[in-house]
Formats: sequence, C-alpha cells, structure tokens
Amino acid sequence: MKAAIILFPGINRERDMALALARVTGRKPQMLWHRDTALPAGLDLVVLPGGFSYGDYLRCGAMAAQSPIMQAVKAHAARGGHVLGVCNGFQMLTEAGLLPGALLRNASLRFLSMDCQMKVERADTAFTNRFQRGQVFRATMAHGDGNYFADDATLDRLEGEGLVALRYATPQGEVTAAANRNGSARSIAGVLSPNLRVLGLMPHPENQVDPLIDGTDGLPLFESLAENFAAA
Amino acid sequence: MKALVTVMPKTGVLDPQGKAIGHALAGLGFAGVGEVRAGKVIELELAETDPAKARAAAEEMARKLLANTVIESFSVSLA
Amino acid sequence: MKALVTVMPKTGVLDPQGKAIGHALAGLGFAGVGEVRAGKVIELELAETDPAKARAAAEEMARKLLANTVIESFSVSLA
Amino acid sequence: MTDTPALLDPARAKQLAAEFGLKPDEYDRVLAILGRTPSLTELGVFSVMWSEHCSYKSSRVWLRELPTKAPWVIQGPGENAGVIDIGEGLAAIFKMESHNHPSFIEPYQGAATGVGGILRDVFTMGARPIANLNALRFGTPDAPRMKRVIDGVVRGIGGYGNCVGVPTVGGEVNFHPAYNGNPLVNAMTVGIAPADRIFLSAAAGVGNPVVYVGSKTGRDGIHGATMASAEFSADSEEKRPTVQIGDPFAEKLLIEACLELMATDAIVAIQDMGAAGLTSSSVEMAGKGGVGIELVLDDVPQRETGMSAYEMMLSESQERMLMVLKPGREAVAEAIFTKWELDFAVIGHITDTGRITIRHKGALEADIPLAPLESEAPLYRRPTAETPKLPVLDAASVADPLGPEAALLKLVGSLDLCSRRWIWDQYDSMVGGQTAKRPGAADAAVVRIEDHSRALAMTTDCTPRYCLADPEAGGAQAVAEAWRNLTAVGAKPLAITDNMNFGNPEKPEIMGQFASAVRGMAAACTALDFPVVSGNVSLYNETEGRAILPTPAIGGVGVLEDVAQAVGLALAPGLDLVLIGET
Ligand SMILES: Nc1ncnc2c1ncn2[C@@H]1O[C@H](COP(=O)(O)OP(=O)(O)O)[C@@H](O)[C@H]1O
Repeated sequence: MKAAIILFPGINRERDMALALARVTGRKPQMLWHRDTALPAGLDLVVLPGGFSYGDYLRCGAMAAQSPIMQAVKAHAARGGHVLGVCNGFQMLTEAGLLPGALLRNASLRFLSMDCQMKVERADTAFTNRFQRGQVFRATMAHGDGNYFADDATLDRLEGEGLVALRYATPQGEVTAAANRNGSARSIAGVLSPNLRVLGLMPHPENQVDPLIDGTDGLPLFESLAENFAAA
Repeated sequence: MKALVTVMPKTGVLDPQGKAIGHALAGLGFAGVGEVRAGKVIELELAETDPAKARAAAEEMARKLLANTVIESFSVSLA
Repeated sequence: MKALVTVMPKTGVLDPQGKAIGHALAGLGFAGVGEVRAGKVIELELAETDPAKARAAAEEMARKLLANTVIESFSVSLA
Repeated sequence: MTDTPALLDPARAKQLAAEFGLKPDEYDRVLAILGRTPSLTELGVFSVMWSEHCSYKSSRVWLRELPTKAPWVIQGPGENAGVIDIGEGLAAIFKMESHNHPSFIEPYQGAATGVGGILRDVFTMGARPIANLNALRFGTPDAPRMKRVIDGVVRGIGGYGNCVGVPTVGGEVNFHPAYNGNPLVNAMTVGIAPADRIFLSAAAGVGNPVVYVGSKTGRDGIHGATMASAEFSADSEEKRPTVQIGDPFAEKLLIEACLELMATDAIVAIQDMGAAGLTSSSVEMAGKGGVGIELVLDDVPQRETGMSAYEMMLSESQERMLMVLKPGREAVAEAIFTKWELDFAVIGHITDTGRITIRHKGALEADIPLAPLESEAPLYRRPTAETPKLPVLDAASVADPLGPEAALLKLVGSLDLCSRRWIWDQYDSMVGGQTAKRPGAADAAVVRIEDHSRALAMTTDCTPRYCLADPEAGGAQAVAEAWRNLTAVGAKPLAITDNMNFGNPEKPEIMGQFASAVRGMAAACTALDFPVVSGNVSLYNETEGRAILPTPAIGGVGVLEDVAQAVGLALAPGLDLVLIGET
C-alpha cells in the first residue's frame, strides 16, 4: 500500500498515524506538506490526520480545508482514490465538502479524552473488511468538536444509502444515548462517501495498534487497508 | 474601512453553547431570558474604501472561509 | 425584545484566532485585509419590553457571565 | 553616538524603583553599579532581574543544600531544564514550573500559559516534549470564585496541552482553604533528546547574530515577573492588564520549527523568553557566556504600535525564543521559520564589551555591565523560625466515631481522595501513541520512547498537610512518595524536579518552613540517590497576610528498560494481596 499523510500546521497525530500504517505495511508512509499542489503519482491512500490544524481557530478544519493540497485531494477522491480522515481530518473532510454534515462542539461543551466503543455498520469497505458487521471495537477519543450534525434529510439519505460506517455503542453493541458522549446525531462516529472510498471518523483507532501500549482494537482498520492494497 | 461579519448557527442547527449559556444565566438568577444563541463576529480591517466593494469582498470571505453554510448563516455590516 | 451582546478581545490583548484568520484570508488570495479580530456574539431573547431595562439587564449578564472582562470588552445592542 | 541613555530624574527614579519592587538598599546598588541614575529601561531591567522570581534571592542559599549530582545527571539546575542520561544514547529533559498568580487572576489563560512556558523550557534544550504533568492545589470548591478557578485551570491546562499535542499523563490535586485566595498551578514537561545534542543558553562568538523567533511582541504581562513576586492584595484586580494570552497553535509551530533548526548546526545558544521576556533571555545568555550583547529593538516584531524600549524589554508575550546563530546561518534559519509561518528577525549581535546595550530609534536606551548585574544581585539569608513540633498522638487514645466501614466511605468520598477522572477526561493523554499507563492506570504514568522499547515513568507528589505539621518530614515524604510511585510501576527512579511553593519569605516562620522542607528533601534525595536536576520557587503565596500550606511539589522521573515491564494497579482476579512494610 502506498500511503501518504498530509501535514497541516497544528496537526499532532501524524506520528501516531505513521506508526499505525508502518505497523501493517512495514514502511513509513510519505509525509506531504499542505502547500504542495500535487500528490505523488500512484498513491493508494491519503490520510488527513488528527490534531488542531490552525489551532482549531474559527472552526475546526476550516482553514486546513482551504489549503492548496486539498484541491489535489479532491481530485484524488474524484478519481476514486481512498481518503481517510481522523478527528481533525474528518472535520477537514466535511469542511471541504468531501463528506456531508459538520462537527459541532461536543454537547457537554468539554473536551472529551476517553475510550469509546464503536459498532461497525459496514464491513464491506476497504477500511473495515477485517471487522465483522456489528462488531464493536474500542478506540481513544480526544476532541472538543465531535458532535456530528447533518439535517434530517441528509441523515436519512446517509442511512438509506448505507453510508454510516461507525456508531458509538456500548461494549455489547447497543446504540444508546449514554454511549454517545459527544451528542452526535444518530450516534454517528464515522461516515463514508457514496463510493465508500472516503471515510471520516472522530475517534483514533491509530492509538490502538500496539499490544504494549493500549491493545490492538484499532488494528483491523489498518489491516483492512493493507490487505486491500496488498499488491501495491 | 471596517467590515463586521456576524456568523450565527442556522435555525434548526443544534446550538449547545447557546443552550448552556441560557442555563447558566438562569442559574445566576436572571429571569425572563428566552432563547439564547451564540455566534461569532469577525472584524476585518479592509483597505477597500468603496462600501459596495468592501461588502462584496467581506461576503466572499464569509462564503469561502468565515462561515460554514451547512450549519451557519452570516451577515455583513460596514463601519 | 432581542439583545445582542458582542464580546471582543480587549485592544492590546493577543487575539490568536484573529491572527490565524488573517493569515488564512491572505493565503486564499484576499488582498487588502489588515487587522482581523475575532469575537463572540450572544443573542438573547428577553421578556423585558422596556429598552433601557433590557439594555441594563443584558449589560449585567455580560459583566457577570458572557464576557471575561479581564481580557474582553463587550457592547450591547437591542433589536 | 551618544554614550549615555536619557536618564530619569533622580527623585522620580527612586520612587519608580520602589514601585517596581526594588528595596532602598537594592536601588543603592543599582546606582553604584551604574555610577549614575538609571534610564527607565535600565531600571526595568534591574527590577525584573533582581525580582524574587528571576534572582531567587531568598531561596538560593537554601537550594544549594539539595544534592544535584549522580553519574547519570548530564545537566543539573542552572539551565532551562535538567537533563539525565536514560541509556541507549537518550536524554530525558524535564522541569516543573509554577504559574500560581496568573492562574488566580485569569484561570484559563494563566494555566494555559503556564503549560506553554514549561514546554518551551524543555524544547529549548533540544528535546521533543513527550509528556506533561501538573500539580494543582485549590481552595474549597464553595469558596468565592473557586469553582471558576478550578474549571478554568483544568480547561486551560487541557486547552494548551491538547492543542500542542503533548499528552497530559498525570498529576495531583488537593483542596484546602489555605488556597482559597491563592491556588497553585505547577506544570511539568518531560522531553527526549539525543544525549549528545543538548542545547544550552550560554552565548558565544563576538559578532554572532542574535535572532528573535516566534510570535510578535505586545504589551502583555509587563512586570509579570515582579507581580509573581508580590503578595496578593485587594488591588490585584488592578494588575489585570498584565495577563498574557496563550497561543498553543503558535507554540506547536515553534516546537516543530526549533526542532527542525536544531537538526542543523546553526545554533550557538538558545533560550526561551519566559518571565521578563527579552530582558532575562538576553541578560542570561550573554552573562552565562561571559560576553556582551547589543540589541537594536527597531527590528523586534511588534504587534502593537508605538512600543517603547522599556515595554519591549519587559513584555511577557508568549511563544517567543531568542537564539544566537553561527555567522552566516541566518538564511537557513529564516527559511525554516518562514515555512512554519513564524516571525524571524535579527535583533542584535554578540559583543566583547561585557555589557548589554539596547538601542531603539537611534537612541541608546540602556547600557549595563553584565557581571555586576549578576554578581551584585541581592542574596538573602533571611531569618528562619523552626516550625514547632507537634505532640505525638497516642493512637489508642484517638476515638473512632464512625467505625471502619463508614470511615472508609467518608475517605473515599473526600475531596482529596475522590476520583480525578473529571479532570483527566479533559486531557488528551494518548496523543503520540506511546502512553502505556495513563492517568488512573498506575501510580506513575508510563510513556514509551518512540522507536525504542524503553519507557519513562513520571509522577508528581506532595502532601501539604504533612509539610505544615512538619516541613522537614513533609519534604522528605514528598520525595519518598515520588520514588515509591516510580518503583511501583517497575521503573528505576532517576531524578526529580521540584516546585517550592511557599508564603512570604520575609516572615521567619515561612522561611523556616522553606529551609526545613529543603533539608528533608535533601536527606531523602541523598538516601535514595535521587538528585534534583531542575526546579522552580514560588514565594509570596499569601492573601491578605495568610500563607498557603508549605507545598514543595516533587516531579519524579524514572526509566524502564522495556515498556512491557510496566505494572499498573488494576487487580486481576484470583491473586493474593500482599502488604509490604510496617503499618
Ligand atoms: N491534575 C491532574 N492531571 C492529570 N492527572 C491527574 C491529576 N490529578 C490526578 N491525576 C491522576 O489521577 C490519578 C489519581 O491521582 P492521585 O490520587 O493523586 O494518585 P496517587 O495518590 O496514586 O499518587 C493518578 O493517575 C494521577 O496521575
């Protein structure tokens, strides 16, 4: 798999993401700079990592979404390329219009740093096929603005077209209000594009890829990607 | 000239901050406070001196960056 | 009646948000943008119908809660 | 070129000196050193350099008693942070620092800028920060303003640390009415650098450029260092305009830019602009190097218009650093800082005069010999009074009104022992992907070093009520507790940083607490082979004459050769419980 992580000023989980990708591919991903205007040829996966691009000032991800390289990311997505946006990266994807909806301030108005459980709603994508449908896995969440919002028509369309990838749930897989700490509409934690090749999610599966650190609950996501692009 | 871009959550969009402020005001003993909405204001110092052009520029900035029209609406005033 | 409380960083107080927005606007190719300052606006629906009293109430709310007067200044307008 | 700056009127100078916190005999020394009346800028420089905060004038004689050496200590107290060898060619760089006064005045920004300041102390030496910790003391939650202070401080620490992407992995919190008007916010940062690439602050090389990088200078925090050395009174509210605002985004860029420049060989010396900003950084760098320095303030990046030399020298605007570069490396450095969208300016050069000269708009604003500024700095052995020993209680005579079950419930529900989850749930403890033991998981936090199997264990500890009852035993106990917490996770304890928070040192009973606490700490450090490599002193923690509890907060660091050895406190079913030690 040929993967690249884009560096925006203020992002801070690029190293975590690089470690997770290296773990499944055996080599460090390329690091690209936000001012670049083109992506290297032949990329399988572009990752927009977590952090506080531009300090999360104005709106999370808003300024990063206007970076020169985002035109190239949009073109990559339009060509059917895969894009993964985690946390701040998810916010950038919605701000750039690559995914619908928006991430509002957490309902508690507090930064939430804790484990959460996510239920896999679709296991037939390049991001999730090493999971079972309905499987629940644990990941770190660490965000102030992860409260997924879209209008009802959009939410209905997302559900109708099966574009909800992940939902907050209890460890037993029940989708409850208590398990939905940030207040997201319909407990949505992750959303797919219609071609299933762009995924945005708030929690950080890249922090659960090492048995010596915090377990390997997140590893299947990266293994799915590696397997999907094994040829490359 | 100065342009003021005011950005508010669209009606129908959850405004947790406004809600929390409303609660807190009630908790402080302020009576007769109905709906509270919290938004942003961005004050821009513009070199442009023509009001129509300044307004158009500020609106363009709001559409491109300052507001996210999925969740927010904006208005521009000049000073 | 509606009261609008606008809260801005005090002059001289660093406004990291305004600074970053200014940078981003320049990066988007908007020319002639000088200082940018970012503040908050809180829209209050008040039961009070007397403008003087409504203003006084909103100012009291601003002092007590809406503005952090150590670093922010505020103004109230009615609508 | 005129050779004297515009001098103050002698009477006015004397009055201003008092306002700036210089005692009459201290001001007389200023006159003797200069051989004339000072200019406003010169008076500003003396007053901040000789403030308690920068000069340690009341504490220095006692701090010398602390053991600071061990074979693994690379750099003890005296630099921006302490450095220890942790094996495999790696060094751990760490320090703890207080931001007590600013955090009471504006809790969010005070705490946030406290985190920013301690981060800069660590990355200025070449380390990538890998963990933050904190030690907090609040008043009782129902005291006036205290809920806002608690909430603001916790949010501020999280807001800054989360944004810069350094995990906040541990800390401690106590509540006591003695902190009602004077909470304590002590922040600690731990970083990692190659052991042979540590950056120090001694300037060298006549003619070398002096470079300013980071954010612009505004009028923030002017006289913050002297404020930090003054007692609170009702008019503290008036001192509010000195509050500084943190910009963690700028700090994150500064970390990345500095580390990128440090990977080249361009830097001779580097120091962050902390308390007393440009003054202390330039004076200390030149003083340590035994050279002179000339600053031309016209080129200082400024956020506000019409700033005077005095204001620029004393500004405490955040997220700024001062560097001395090798000749001809300006372009390399500028390219890096421009890439990270930070300000960069050459604002002077190193001279052979042994003096600091400051010019602005063509005029000489200050001309001070550096050696006496340091050697003549006030140093006090203030009178001490021993804390009276309390009678030893006979355990058998203590009544048990509750019974063990109710007593346990009461303990578990008490402010000092109840869960701190609501705090650490707001701190990103996982960013970096190396946190093996996060808050709540073990007696000390454990963070692995990227690309290595070794890990650091870190903890902060102090029990102020012990220190009040018996400062010497309390000081020793705090060190011992840190040592035990590190041992409990499987680490080998290596060294500590400390943050000495006390009341007004001009009172013998307070100075007595200080001296005794140091004695206890020194004894424990010596017994445990656990030296002090950095630290910070915060005095005058009093409100209307009432002092806080003596609070020598200890930050301990240890090493685990393999993160797999880290032990947490979760009990597994079916195991035996063993109690070690005498009860
Ligand atoms: N201010 C804080 N910031 C981060 N973590 C904290 C803070 N206060 C306490 N903690 C964490 O909460 C847990 C319990 O704290 P404490 O009761 O002080 O522990 P101990 O008594 O074992 O030293 C520890 O893991 C500690 O690191």
